[in-house]
Amino acid sequence: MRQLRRQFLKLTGSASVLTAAVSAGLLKSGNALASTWNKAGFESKSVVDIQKSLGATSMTDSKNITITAPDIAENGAIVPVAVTSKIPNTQSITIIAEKNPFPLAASFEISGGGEGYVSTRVKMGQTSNVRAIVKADGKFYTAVKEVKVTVGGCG
Amino acid sequence: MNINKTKWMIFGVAVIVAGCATYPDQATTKLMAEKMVYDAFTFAPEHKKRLDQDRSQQICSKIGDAKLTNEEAAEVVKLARASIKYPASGNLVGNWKEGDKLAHNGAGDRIRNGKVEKRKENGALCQNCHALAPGEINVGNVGPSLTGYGKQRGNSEAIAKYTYEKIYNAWVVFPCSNMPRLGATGHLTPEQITHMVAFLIDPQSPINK
Amino acid sequence: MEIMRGAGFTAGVMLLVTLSLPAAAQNDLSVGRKMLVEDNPGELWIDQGKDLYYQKRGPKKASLEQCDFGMGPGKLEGAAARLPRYFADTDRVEDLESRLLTCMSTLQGFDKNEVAKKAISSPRSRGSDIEALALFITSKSNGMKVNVTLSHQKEYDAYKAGEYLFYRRSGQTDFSCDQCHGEANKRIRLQDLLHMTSAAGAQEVASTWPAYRGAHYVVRTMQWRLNDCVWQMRLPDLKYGTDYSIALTTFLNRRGNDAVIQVPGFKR
Amino acid sequence: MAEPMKIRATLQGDTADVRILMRHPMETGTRKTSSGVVPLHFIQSVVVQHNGKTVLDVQWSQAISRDPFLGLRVKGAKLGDKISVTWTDNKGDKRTDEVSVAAGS
Repeated sequence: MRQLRRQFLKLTGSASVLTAAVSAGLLKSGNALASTWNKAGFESKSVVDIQKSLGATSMTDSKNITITAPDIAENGAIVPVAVTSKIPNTQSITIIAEKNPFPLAASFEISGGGEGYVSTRVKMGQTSNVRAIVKADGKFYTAVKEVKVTVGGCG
Repeated sequence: MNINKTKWMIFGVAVIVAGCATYPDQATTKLMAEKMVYDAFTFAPEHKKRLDQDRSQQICSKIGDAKLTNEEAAEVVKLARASIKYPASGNLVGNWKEGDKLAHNGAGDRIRNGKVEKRKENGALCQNCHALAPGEINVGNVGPSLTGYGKQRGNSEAIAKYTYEKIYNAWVVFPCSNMPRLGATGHLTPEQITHMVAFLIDPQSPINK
Repeated sequence: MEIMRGAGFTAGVMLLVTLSLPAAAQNDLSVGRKMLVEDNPGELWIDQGKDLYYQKRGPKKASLEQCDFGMGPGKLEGAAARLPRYFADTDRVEDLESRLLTCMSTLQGFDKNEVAKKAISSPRSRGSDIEALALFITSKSNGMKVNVTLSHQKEYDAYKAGEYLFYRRSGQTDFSCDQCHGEANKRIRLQDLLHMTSAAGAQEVASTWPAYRGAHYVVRTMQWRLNDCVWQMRLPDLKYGTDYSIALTTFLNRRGNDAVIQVPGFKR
Repeated sequence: MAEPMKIRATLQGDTADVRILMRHPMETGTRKTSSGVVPLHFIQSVVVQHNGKTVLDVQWSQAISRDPFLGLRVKGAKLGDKISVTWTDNKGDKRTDEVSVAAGS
C-alpha cells in the first residue's frame, strides 16, 4: 500500500497537481492515500496481539522515547498523550492504553519531514499503563507510563 | 408636608442626574436579594424549604469578613444541641463497611428538571471534602483530613458520642463551620450516621489502617 | 472573644495530622491541564457562534447584528468585558446570556421560554445556540481586560445583592457559594475550587467563561456553572437568566476586573 | 456534515508546529442513551501533507477523544508552505482543510 502511494505521487508528478486534484474533488484523498486501517490490531484485546499485528516480534525498552501525559488524569474522557521519539529514522509511533477494552488507540506513520513527535487525546476507562511502540529502521522499541484515572464529578 | 415631598423629589432627581448612585443599605439589599431567590428557582411546594433559611443558617450567612458575635455563636450551638436525635437502637456505632460506602457516595436528593434524584439512600459526601484512607488520591481538602481519626482518638463510648453528634450537627462543636449539619437537615438518617461513626473509629476501618 | 467563621476547620486541622495531596501529584495534574488548555476543542464552537450571529433566523428572519451588548448595536469588540451592565431598553441589569435571550426574542422573534429551555445543552451534543453565541461574542473581548463599572443604581443593587447571595446558606447541605469558594487552595475531590473572594479567583471566573468542559465535551457558560453548583447544593431548579444569576455574576465579574479575557477556557 | 477543522501551523526555526482540532463525535459504539445504543462512529484515518507530500499517516481507534486533537512537527518547512489535513471516518465521511505555515510567536 505504502509503495503504491509513493508510485501514485510520482506518477501525478508535482505536489501542486495533487493538491489541485484534491480540491477539485477528483481524488478521494482519504481513501486513496491513507494506509489500510489495521483492523487486526484495533480489534485485539491484548498488547501481544497488537504487537503481532504491527509485525513486532521483539521490542527493546528505550529511554529515547518520552511519553508526555498526566500522572493523574482528572477526566478519563480526555487524557492528553504525546510521544516523542529521539530514535533516528523513526518510522512509526503506536499508542496503546493497555487496560482499555481495545487497547490499540492510535498508530502514526511518519514520512518526509515528519518528526518523531505526535500528540493526541485518548479515552481511558480506568488507571492503566500507556505504552508507546516506536518502529525505527525496521526495529521496534517501547516505553511505558502509568496514568491514574480518577472519576470526575461528585456523582 | 407637601413642601417636604417636593424637596425630596428634587433631591432624588438631583441624585440621579449627578450620578450619585451608590450601594444600597443592608436592609434594602436583603429585601432585593431574598426576592431574587424565590423568583429564580422553579420548585414544588415541598422543596421550598431548600430555599428558606432556618434561624441558624441566617446567623451563619455572614457577609465577607463579618464575624459571629458571642451571642450568635451561643444561639447556634444551643439550636444545634436541641436538634440532635439518636438512633432508636441506642447504639451509636454501626457497620464501618456501610460507612465506607456512604463516605464515598456523593449522590442523592439533587434536583434536576423537577425530579429528585432517586437513590436507595443519600450519600454522606465525605470524600468530597475530607482525606480518608491513607494513600487515597481522589479526595477533597475543604475539611480537615480524617485519616487515622480513630487511631488518634480511640473508640471509647465518649468518642463515639462526640463523633455521632459532630456528624449529626457539626455546629454543636464549631458554630457556622463549613460542614453540613448532615443529620439535623435530614440529609442522613441517624442509622446512617452510626455507620459513619464506625467508619471513623473502628480499628478495622481503612481510615485507621 | 469572637468566633470566626470556619474556625472549626482551623481547629480540626490542628487536631489532626493533615494528609493533603503530595506536591508531586499536584504538578502532575497541571501537566494534563496545560496540554488540554493549549489546544482547546472549544475553539471549534467559535465559528458556530459566528454563523449563528450573522444568520437571519427566527420568526422575524433577522440576524443579531442590531443587538446592543452595551457598546452600541453590532459593536462586539470589548462588549463582553463590560458585562453585566444596565440596559435602558429593558430597564434591567443583564449579563451576556440574558442579553442574548433579550435580543433573540425582540430582534429575532424567538420565544424566550423556548430558547431558555434549550440554553443549556446536554453533554456530547453540538451545544446550544446560546452557548455558541456567548462564546463567539466573548471571544471578541479576548486579550482585553474585564472592566465592569458600577454607575447606574441598578448596577450597585445587583452587585450588593450578588454579594449577599454568595454568602446565603440554605438547604440540606447548609451551603452558600462561600463554603466551597471562600478559601484558597481547596479542592472537591481532585477538582480545584476557585478562591472567589480573592481578586485572583474572581478574575479567573470573569475571564474564562464560556469554557470547554472536557467531561461533557461541550462549551459551557457561566449560567451552566451556576446551575451545576446549585444542583450539587441540593437547591431546586435554577431558571435561566434570572436576576439571581445576574447579581452573582455582577458581583464576581466586578471583583474580577482587570483580568485578561481568554476564551474558551478549559474546565476538566 | 463534516465541519471545518481548526489548523494552526507555525514556524519554529525550520520546523512547523502543527496543531489540528477536528469536530467529530468519536462514538465508541457502546454508549447507551434513552433511544438505544449510539452506533460506532469515529475517525479512522488522518493524513497530513506538507506541500502535497504526506508527512504523517494516522490510524485511530474509537478510543480517541471526541472532537479530536492531533499535534505534529514538520521539519524543513518554510513560511507560506501548505499544510493540508484530511480525515476519513468509518462511515466514509471525510473532510480536507488546508492552511499556510505562519510565523511563530
